[in-house]
Amino acid sequence: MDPSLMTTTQAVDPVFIFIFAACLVLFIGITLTMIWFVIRYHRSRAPAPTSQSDGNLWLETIWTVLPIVLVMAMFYYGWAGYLSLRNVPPDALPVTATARTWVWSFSYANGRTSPKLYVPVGKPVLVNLVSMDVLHGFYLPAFRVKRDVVPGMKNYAWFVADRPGSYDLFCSVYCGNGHSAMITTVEALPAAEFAAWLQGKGEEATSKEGNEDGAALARAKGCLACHSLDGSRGVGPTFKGLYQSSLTVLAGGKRQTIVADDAYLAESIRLPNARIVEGFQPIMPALPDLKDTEVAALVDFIKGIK
Amino acid sequence: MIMTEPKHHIIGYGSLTKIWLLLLFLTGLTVWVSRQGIGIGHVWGSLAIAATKAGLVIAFFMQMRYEGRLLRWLLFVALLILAIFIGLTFFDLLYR
Amino acid sequence: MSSQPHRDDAGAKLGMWLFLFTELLLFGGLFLLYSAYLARYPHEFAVAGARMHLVFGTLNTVILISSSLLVAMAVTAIQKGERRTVLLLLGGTILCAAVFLFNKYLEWSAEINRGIYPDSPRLNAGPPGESVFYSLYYLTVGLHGLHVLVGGTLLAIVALRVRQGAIHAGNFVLLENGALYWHLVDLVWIFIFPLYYLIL
Amino acid sequence: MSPAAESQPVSSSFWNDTGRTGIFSWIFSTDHKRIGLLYLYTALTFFLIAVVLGVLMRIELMAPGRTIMGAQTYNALFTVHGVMMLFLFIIPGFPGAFGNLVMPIQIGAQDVAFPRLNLFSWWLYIIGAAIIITSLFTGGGPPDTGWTFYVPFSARTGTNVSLAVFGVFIVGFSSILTGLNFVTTIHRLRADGMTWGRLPLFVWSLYATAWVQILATPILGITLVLVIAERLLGTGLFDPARGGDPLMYQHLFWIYSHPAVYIMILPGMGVISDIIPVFSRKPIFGYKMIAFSSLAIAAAGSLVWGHHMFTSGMSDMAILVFSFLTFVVAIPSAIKVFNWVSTLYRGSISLEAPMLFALSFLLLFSIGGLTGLILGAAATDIHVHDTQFVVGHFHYVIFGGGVFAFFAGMHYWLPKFYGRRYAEKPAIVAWVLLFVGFNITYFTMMVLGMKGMPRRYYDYLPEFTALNLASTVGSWIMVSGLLLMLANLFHGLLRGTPVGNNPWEGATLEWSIPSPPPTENFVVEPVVTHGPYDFKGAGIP
Ligand code: HEA
Ligand code: HEA
Ligand code: HEC
Ligand code: CUA
Ligand SMILES: [Cu+2]
Repeated sequence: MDPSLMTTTQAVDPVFIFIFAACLVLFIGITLTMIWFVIRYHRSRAPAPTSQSDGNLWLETIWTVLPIVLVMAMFYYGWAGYLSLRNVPPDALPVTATARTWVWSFSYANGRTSPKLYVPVGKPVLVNLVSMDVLHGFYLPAFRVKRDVVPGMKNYAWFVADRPGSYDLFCSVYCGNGHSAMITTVEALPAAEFAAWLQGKGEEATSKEGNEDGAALARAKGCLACHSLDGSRGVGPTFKGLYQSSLTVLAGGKRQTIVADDAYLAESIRLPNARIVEGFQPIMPALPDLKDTEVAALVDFIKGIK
Repeated sequence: MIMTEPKHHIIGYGSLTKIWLLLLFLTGLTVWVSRQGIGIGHVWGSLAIAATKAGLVIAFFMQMRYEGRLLRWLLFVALLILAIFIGLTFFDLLYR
Repeated sequence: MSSQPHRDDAGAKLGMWLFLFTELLLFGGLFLLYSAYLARYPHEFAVAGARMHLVFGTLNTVILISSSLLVAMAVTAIQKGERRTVLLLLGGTILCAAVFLFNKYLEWSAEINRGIYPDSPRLNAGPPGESVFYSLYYLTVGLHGLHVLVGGTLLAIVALRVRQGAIHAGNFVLLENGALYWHLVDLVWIFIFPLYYLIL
Repeated sequence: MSPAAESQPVSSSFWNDTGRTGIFSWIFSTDHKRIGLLYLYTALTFFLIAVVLGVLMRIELMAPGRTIMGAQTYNALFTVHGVMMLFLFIIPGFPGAFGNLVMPIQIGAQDVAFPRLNLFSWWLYIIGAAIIITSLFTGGGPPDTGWTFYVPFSARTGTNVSLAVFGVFIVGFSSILTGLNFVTTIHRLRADGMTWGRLPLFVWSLYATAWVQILATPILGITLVLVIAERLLGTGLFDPARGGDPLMYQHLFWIYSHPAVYIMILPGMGVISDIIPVFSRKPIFGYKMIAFSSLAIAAAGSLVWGHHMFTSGMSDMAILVFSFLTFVVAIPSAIKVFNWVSTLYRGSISLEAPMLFALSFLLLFSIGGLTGLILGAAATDIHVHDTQFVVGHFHYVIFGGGVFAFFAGMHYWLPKFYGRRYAEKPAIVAWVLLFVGFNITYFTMMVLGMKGMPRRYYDYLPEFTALNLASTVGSWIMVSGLLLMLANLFHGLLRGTPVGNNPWEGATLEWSIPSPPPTENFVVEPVVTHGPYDFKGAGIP
């Protein structure tokens, strides 16, 4: 990568070191002084106080002014470092990160989408953050980068991976039941490999021309975050044996027993809150971006899980 | 105990009525101003008038004019804090 | 006050003012929100504001201001020892409060008939700024209405104590504090009025 | 509980007050001392419950994956833990308990300015608490939003948020009334000769606290009302789909909640400022600066709320301003710390339990505060925001600061009100356990945060296992410490050796009256002739 470019890590770590060092010095200083006083002037050694002084203008001005200077330095470095997190290099590769409860999905200029964030080594990446429902947080510890993903707001973050590898990507803002499960990885590939991946059709769903692979879709769209395939109860009812099973649902407060046929499944996906399965919260996000073909694919997929 | 009872100042009916008339006039004024189609800019105008009215109510009806220095200071502090809350928030809103 | 050495009117008044400050900041939060959204949707606010019932607004403003005058006079009257005048004035104030609330009732039902209330289909269909404006309007005015109710009740109690002679020229801090509270209700409205009825 | 009152005819003690009998002589009493004790015990109860929740959380985090509970339970746990610790323990507890118990005596008054209002505040607190507790077992179950109730999640989740929030609203109202009561008291009821320059520093800190309670809490009130409206009326004020702005909620919430963190620490700082001089037999160093810095903290503290929103998408300009102001607010705290340390210089220090807690306050609060600087600097906060680092930070300041000061206060002042004292040795053992356990528990959290483990995580990646385990073990050490401390303290207060008027040889007014004090505190109205730390003037050898 071009050496003039400073990674976000290189920008932030010095600030950490500076502030930590300053604080450490202060803290050790204070602690040692305290301990020394306590030992030296312990009642066993100093039966009576040898001073009644209740203040000293000079001392107090000194330890008012020194901290001011010190914290102002901390403030300045903190701000400078922050700016380099905000100023995106011009040639950055744009990627859109879509967060929904509780899954990430990354889409590239050419329409390729992926549950993992693939990036080329050495090339800055500009991540535009989109939330489909509540607040989420885009957090890359390895790159010291974090930005909240706020519905209705255009937030962004940038970073550059200086060596290939796989890095953690967390959701940092509490977003409900699956918050701690809302994690994936950044996969940094050498430029050539990345280019190949970008063109290739991996197992990931590409929503370019409506994808018909229900299984992949269910993973990509986050259904599986709430719906298990093995019959265990998650936030939502399991998909196992759902099709044609009869179940009790609440439609506008009224209880009714219905059979989960294609129509119902489709409806449950399109308008999740139209009919709520008894014993569950009406929290399933509607996914306006789903194409009819995709809904059909999902329904088929669910039917398949016996 | 510290008991410096501030002697009570009785405001005559007459002066109270004058204030009242003044308030009514100002009310009319804001309505009139708002009809002049100066667009959104007149928000400041109406607020200025509202502030004046509030000032009158506080000073005379609430007798702040005859209270000790302490209360005035405290009132000032409270209003200042509110102003600061709103002001600092706009550092976010205006530069987003 | 039970275990208190001797009466401390100045203290009671200080306490009341401190309480008024908290009320001020309570509404302050709503005004903060208002200013924020006004800055974001000046146009929608203007349009929505123009559709408010100016008549009701102005009428209620006059009513509140006059009621403020009446309590203020009551405070004067009690100091002059004119008990009956005090009762009349307080009665007048409470009447104003009642009329004010009645107007609110009329106004709100009018709005609701126009299909304007939080989360109404009409607002959800309309531009975002508009629904924000009306939601704020209902919350602010609703909270204010609640204060009118409380203030009215408070003054009613005060009036009762005056009749019993518990409040008199020698000890009227309760009346004073009741009056202060009522003036606050007036103060808040003085700002609500232009912000919601005169924005255009 | 009937303590002995050595130095006084028993009848004069506030314990055997005439009038109502039984429980009613407490829950309907307007005596500031009884109300203080009511606050103390209710607050401690909530503390212990919340502590148990905390320990449960630690057990869950012992190992990755499901250990003893599901994600939903865990989310409810940290929410309820946070809500109880802040809104039901430390915020009402400190002014409510020690403020009520000692402040009126320290200024030479018979009671607070509005005794009945004082009782009413306690009742509001209880009612609010009851509502919060109810919310845990009714409706959609305990709230799972975190104590910050962030929208839009809090507006959508099916759990019982509305009721819980309403409870917090009530408690906030109680807090306002307490503050109002205290400001009036300090202005109006100071004894003759009790000039502002002679106020004990604890009173100064309460005065600053009270102002924060008065001016900041209403904003929380209205914010919570808005959340309820959002849920019940669908006002959509914070719903982006309908033109709302989620960040406005965050502004409103933190406008209260940052100042609130100073409600949690200022009284603690006051306790420390009273204890250190007494156990060093030396006037506090820089009285004026400490008193003033309390006000400075209260004032500057209302200007920094934005530092909780550095990653939220708030404008960079705002981040510049709030980061700057955040560093400004650190300075008065720094001044206090330096003054406390130099009070020790050339004194005659005795390390009894209150002093040990006070000194450990210095260390723990310093660590907590200094990590606050990491959080205050824009660049570094981005990395550690919403990680376990923040959790570490605020446990150091609240628990290591506020709560340790609370413990110090219990050892220092409760003997005054019971007429008996605890045993010294067990108290010191308990302190060691608490201190050691504390650092193991929370320092590891900071390291975890630096390594990138987010907060409010029910489950975590394997690489974080070792440190989490350590932290959990630490919490167990703390548990034993706390249990030992409480057992020893209260056994001592009920059965321990009687104490005279002035066991610690303090110079403030509360030590000039019998222990336990008579109902009216001062049989003859005192006339103050010396400063709060002028031991010579108080005639102490
Ligand atoms: C008792 C409560 C308390 C106190 C006193 C403080 C004190 C401080 N806090 Fe803390 N804070 C919290 C409770 C508290 N905090 C809580 C509960 C949260 C989390 C909320 C949530 O998200 O759930 C939080 C979160 C929090 C954040 C947001 C973190 C994030 O979410 O990203 C920040 C950021 O600036 C911050 C900063 C500070 C600072 C600068 C101080 C300063 O006041 C510290 C001043 C003290 C010192 C500086 C140390 C003593 C001085 C010396 C040792 C002398 C030498 C010092 C110098 C020379 C400067 N705090
Ligand atoms: C006053 C403030 C206070 C105090 C004292 C504590 C005390 C503790 N806290 Fe607290 N904590 C908060 C305030 C506080 N906390 C807040 C505000 C949050 C944020 C919530 C949120 O994210 O929304 C939080 C979050 C929080 C988390 C992070 C959750 C997450 O982000 O995933 C954790 C994790 O371990 C934790 C642990 C603990 C533990 C183990 C204790 C324990 O105190 C540890 C010490 C234990 C003892 C000292 C004694 C134990 C005693 C007993 C068991 C007594 C027996 C019981 C009876 C007799 C009834 N707390
Ligand atoms: C936030 C968690 C969540 C996500 C993500 C989610 N669901 Fe759901 N889903 C639920 C819940 C809760 C219910 C039960 C309540 C209801 O019916 O709305 C449900 C119900 C359903 C039902 C009806 C099931 C039944 O037993 O009647 C179907 C079908 C369904 N979801 C499909 C999907 C598909 C397809 C996706 C992905 C595109 C998806 N869900 C994503 C939470 C979720
Ligand atoms: Cu998504 Cu937390
Ligand atoms: Cu803060």
